[in-house]
Amino acid sequence: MTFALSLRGQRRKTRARRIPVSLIVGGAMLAIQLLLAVFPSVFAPYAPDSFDYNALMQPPSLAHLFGTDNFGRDVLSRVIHAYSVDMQIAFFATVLPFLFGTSIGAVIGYTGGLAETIFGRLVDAIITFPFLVLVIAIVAVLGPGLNNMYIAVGVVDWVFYARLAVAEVKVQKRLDYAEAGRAMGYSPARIVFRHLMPNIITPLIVYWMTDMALAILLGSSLGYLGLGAQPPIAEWGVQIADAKNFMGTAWWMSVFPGVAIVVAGLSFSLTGDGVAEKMRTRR
Amino acid sequence: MHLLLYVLRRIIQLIPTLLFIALVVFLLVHLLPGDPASAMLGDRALTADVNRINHELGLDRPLPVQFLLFLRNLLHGDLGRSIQLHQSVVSLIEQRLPVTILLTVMSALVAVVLALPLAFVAALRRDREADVLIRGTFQIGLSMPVFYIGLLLLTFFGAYLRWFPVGGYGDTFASHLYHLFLPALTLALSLSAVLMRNLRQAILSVIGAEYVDFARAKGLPARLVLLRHVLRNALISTVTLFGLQIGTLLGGAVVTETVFAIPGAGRLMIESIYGRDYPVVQGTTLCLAVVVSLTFLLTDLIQVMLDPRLSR
Amino acid sequence: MKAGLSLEVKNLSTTFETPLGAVTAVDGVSFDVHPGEVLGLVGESGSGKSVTLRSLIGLIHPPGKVTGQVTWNGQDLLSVPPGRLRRVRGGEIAMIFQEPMTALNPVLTVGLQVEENLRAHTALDRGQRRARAIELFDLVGIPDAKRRLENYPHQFSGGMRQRVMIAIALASNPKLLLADEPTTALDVTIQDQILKLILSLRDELQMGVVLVTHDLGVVAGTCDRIAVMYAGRIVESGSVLEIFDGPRHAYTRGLLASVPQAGAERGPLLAIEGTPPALSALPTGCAFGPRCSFANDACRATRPELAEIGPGRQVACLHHETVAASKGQFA
Amino acid sequence: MTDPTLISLEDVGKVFPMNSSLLRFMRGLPQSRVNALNGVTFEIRRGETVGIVGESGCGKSTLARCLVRLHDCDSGRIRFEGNDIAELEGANRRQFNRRVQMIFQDPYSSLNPRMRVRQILAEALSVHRMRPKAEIPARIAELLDTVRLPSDAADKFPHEFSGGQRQRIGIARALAVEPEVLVADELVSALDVSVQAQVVNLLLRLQTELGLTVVFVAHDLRLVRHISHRVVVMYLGRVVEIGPTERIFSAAAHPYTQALLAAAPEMDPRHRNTKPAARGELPSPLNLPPGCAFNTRCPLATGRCFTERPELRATEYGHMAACHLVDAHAVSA
Repeated sequence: MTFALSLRGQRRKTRARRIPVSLIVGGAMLAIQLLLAVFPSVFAPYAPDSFDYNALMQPPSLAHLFGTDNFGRDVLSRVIHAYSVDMQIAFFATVLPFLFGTSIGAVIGYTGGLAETIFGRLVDAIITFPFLVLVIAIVAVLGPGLNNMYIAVGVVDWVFYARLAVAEVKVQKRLDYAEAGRAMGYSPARIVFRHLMPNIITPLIVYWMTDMALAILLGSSLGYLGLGAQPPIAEWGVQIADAKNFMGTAWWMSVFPGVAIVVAGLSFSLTGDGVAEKMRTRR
Repeated sequence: MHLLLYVLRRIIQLIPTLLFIALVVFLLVHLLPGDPASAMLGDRALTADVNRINHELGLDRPLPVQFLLFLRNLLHGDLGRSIQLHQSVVSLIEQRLPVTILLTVMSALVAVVLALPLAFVAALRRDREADVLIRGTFQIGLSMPVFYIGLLLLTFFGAYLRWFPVGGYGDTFASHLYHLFLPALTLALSLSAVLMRNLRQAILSVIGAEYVDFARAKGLPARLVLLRHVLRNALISTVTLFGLQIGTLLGGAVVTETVFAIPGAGRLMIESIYGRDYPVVQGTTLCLAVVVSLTFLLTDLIQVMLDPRLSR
Repeated sequence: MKAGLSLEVKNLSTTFETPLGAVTAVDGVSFDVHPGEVLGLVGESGSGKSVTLRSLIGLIHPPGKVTGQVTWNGQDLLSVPPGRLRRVRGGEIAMIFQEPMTALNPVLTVGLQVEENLRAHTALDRGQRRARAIELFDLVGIPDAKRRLENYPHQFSGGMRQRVMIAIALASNPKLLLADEPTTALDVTIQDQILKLILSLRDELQMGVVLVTHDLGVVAGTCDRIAVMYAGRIVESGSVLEIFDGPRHAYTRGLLASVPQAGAERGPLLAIEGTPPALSALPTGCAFGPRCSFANDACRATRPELAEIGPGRQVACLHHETVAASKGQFA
Repeated sequence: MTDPTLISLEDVGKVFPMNSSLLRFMRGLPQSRVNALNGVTFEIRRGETVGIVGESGCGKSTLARCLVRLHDCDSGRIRFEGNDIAELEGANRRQFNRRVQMIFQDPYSSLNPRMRVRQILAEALSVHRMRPKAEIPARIAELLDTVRLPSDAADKFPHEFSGGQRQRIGIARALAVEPEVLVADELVSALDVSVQAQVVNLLLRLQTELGLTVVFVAHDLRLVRHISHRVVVMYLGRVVEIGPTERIFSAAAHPYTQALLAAAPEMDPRHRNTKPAARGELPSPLNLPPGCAFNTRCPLATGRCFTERPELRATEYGHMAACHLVDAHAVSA
């Protein structure tokens, strides 16, 4: 305790400029994948859906670096085109829950009282539904497809952001700087959004990163089950579902989409860890 | 004594939760665009059939009345009939749910067995090779979708090495366990990754706690300090997390059962979705949610037993 | 009455390896503690007083390295095998902490926490251990001992918790008590009770006590001798009377003068300008130099060593005579 | 001549409900609550320093927060220049918030870690429209100079300062809006002794230069004695004694005040007593004894102390104590 205090001085100097390795690596990986997602046709050697019946289930070769699938489609091109779909899932499924959940949670946490009690009950009830089961159920009712998946995820997911925001705000609002703002006569809106928000946003951003990784897992799982992206759209889960009968004979069909999922997930987690670490050294 | 009161309180708190679950499951079907019956029967359904089904399901009455009817049926153990399988939903679930529960329990056990010692190793060897290796491996496992892990294990241990069956459930209990081993392992990997990460962090923070220093200052043997003072306190947060993860585990079970062709409630649900068999979708969703809320009760109890501060 | 033991500390240093280089939290500290005596280790946050205390019985966590000699009962505690050290810890040398709420394990009954100490250090059986635990609770003034043993730490008030911690520490009749700011978290009337308790236990058990504190009032009220620490080093030591009457180090003098005295109400206090230096960025020469009104070029060039200036009286200041002479100005 | 009374507290009470539980409700038990403040009555005069002392749980911090309306009191009223502060609305309320400022205890949490000192001060200046935009930088420099911080401090974040410097920033923030009253809650208790003195000196200087009224809440009796004109002693939510500083410290009337003074360690190693000054501990605020709240620990308590609660009574002009054993003196006003 005493020692930690005395270290404060030296952390002061080196802190700001040091960027954690995980943030650099994760960020760079994300940037590359975003490029692939935005300009897939620039990087993909073939069209994702061009059949080549002369080259069915070819193992990786110079012509087809990742081999071809059972319709003779180039696996590399499909994996690259799938970036557009899966990165889109990662972002669109989570961005609204993140923004909405965070703001509403901050307000609820600051207001407290009845709003918080009601919200608490809602959270208790919602977390009893297995997330995937609920999403599957909603998609089942609305019909398969990406848009319905976003709706299904959004209906539930904001609650987790809001819950985190409530918890963080409840800690921060008791701190003296928030009290000082109140004693100064600042408006609640100013205190919540100008004073508290910058201090609670880090864990929420970190959670958002994790959530994007989870969204990719969810998206590919639904794709695999036939409830998400619909064939012939190139999507990793769909690709693996197509490949599941050829696991032993044509490993390349499933391995490359699988690796793509893992790499995407890892880069979000790494970036999240990096953000957390960066912010930790800042305090 | 305190514990008993606590259980009572938690059971009382369960009631609104169960009501909410029922409400959500009820509303689920009413989210359907147009009327449920035509959605169930598809575009080419005859008007007469639609009307018949609407009436059979009581869908021609006002929504609140329908909900009350739904609740009444629920209390009588009636979840409706499967459109596809022509069986009562309850009997279907009775057959299928135990499979899912066995799978979940097995995978929870496997996850704990994996996570506990590895978390200790990782925490005590913090930032050294063992820690980096353990965390790295689990991080990769965490980034893999459950169905993909399943397919990999299935291909390698099932199809290639032929150590385990590639699917099914078997007839005897021993054979159940044998059939469910790979699926349980599949499900356990991501859970154990989550648990390991949390427990490692908890151990690290507890090791720095002053009461651990005090325990060492008392001259207690290292083993006692680790087990009685470090592990017990560290487990408190991990048990909470474990409870929260049960939902994820059940969700994963739905996928795993599909991958391994296990006749569980999850697979029943997915098949019913393909067949637009909404009463079954409703029923399975409801049951899985109830299972989760009961598990919460259980983990809460373990927590209270671990942490006397919670039972007041 | 058994004969007491003395603790001899020679040239104790504790260094922490950080990503930004080694930081020396305790730098060449030497002192001894005799049976039945209360030695006060006085200093502000970051002065290294708590780290010193923890270093004595090997409670420094891994990135930290401790060197020097800590002689107790004819052996060097820094080099004895772990098993032997464990027997000393809690058995012969006990330690109590600042925050009883965080120093007691929240999920175990206090009875168990007393008992495990007895189990580690005595041959008593279950029943005897329980009897001894009740006896200890009585000794430290916890009413209704039998019932209270079944309670958890959160069921006690702050003062009672501190008594529980003392009872645990005393379980095996230690001959030396290390107390790390034992009353800082307590209210003044409770602090008073706890300090009086420690003093009476000292008399009863003929224990030596090392009391780490930042509160000069506590020092005046309880210590026999004191060692003042600044930036990891002892800058002045001697009997409490000598030091309160005539501080020889500019830091000690400043510390004493910055406490408000009766009779000078609403006048400016004699403050020490500036703040204590970060351990990673110590100034050259005397660490107190930049804040010292007596400092000159000599102080900035060489670091003054702790030197004997009288029987049992040491100071590490080039100008200690000037400091002593200037005392009258502020008294 | 204006009224010397700036703030008056009339029978102020504040209750914090504890976590209510369904089970308690079902068993017909009352919901538990803590009376943090109970019938607190005294006044604060323009330009004086009032010290408020007491041990943890005595309600002194709650009182400080009620004074700046961080809490609203549940009963009684606080008047500022004769107006009930609970009824202030809109512009009047903003004026009150400006004129009565609070400085906080914890130098590590009282400043927003994500704002530079310049932003912290500019916000106070602009929200209360203290200066036109163009004059704000000059005013910030002036404020930093007032609290003796270097001018380059403006562009740093709070974590780049030491504890003492942060408290100065906190003081500068309060001074930015040119208040008349400063409520300081344990202003220096988190600081090292040598730094405490710097901040205390600053506070004393500012009070004389700016003619501030100061409410100094602290548990350190020596500090309170050093800077207060009058002292209010609190115990379990009530005022037990109030009077001029010298009276309180030389002729305390209430047994609790006497115990508090005796328990505070003296700076003279020659004066030691071996007997604790007060026995026992604070009773639970959830379960206060009837009669005088101090009766569980009071060495002098008699039958009446266990049944009847003593009211504050004047012992001589300006000195009051709430104890049955203190003789009331005839006071001519």
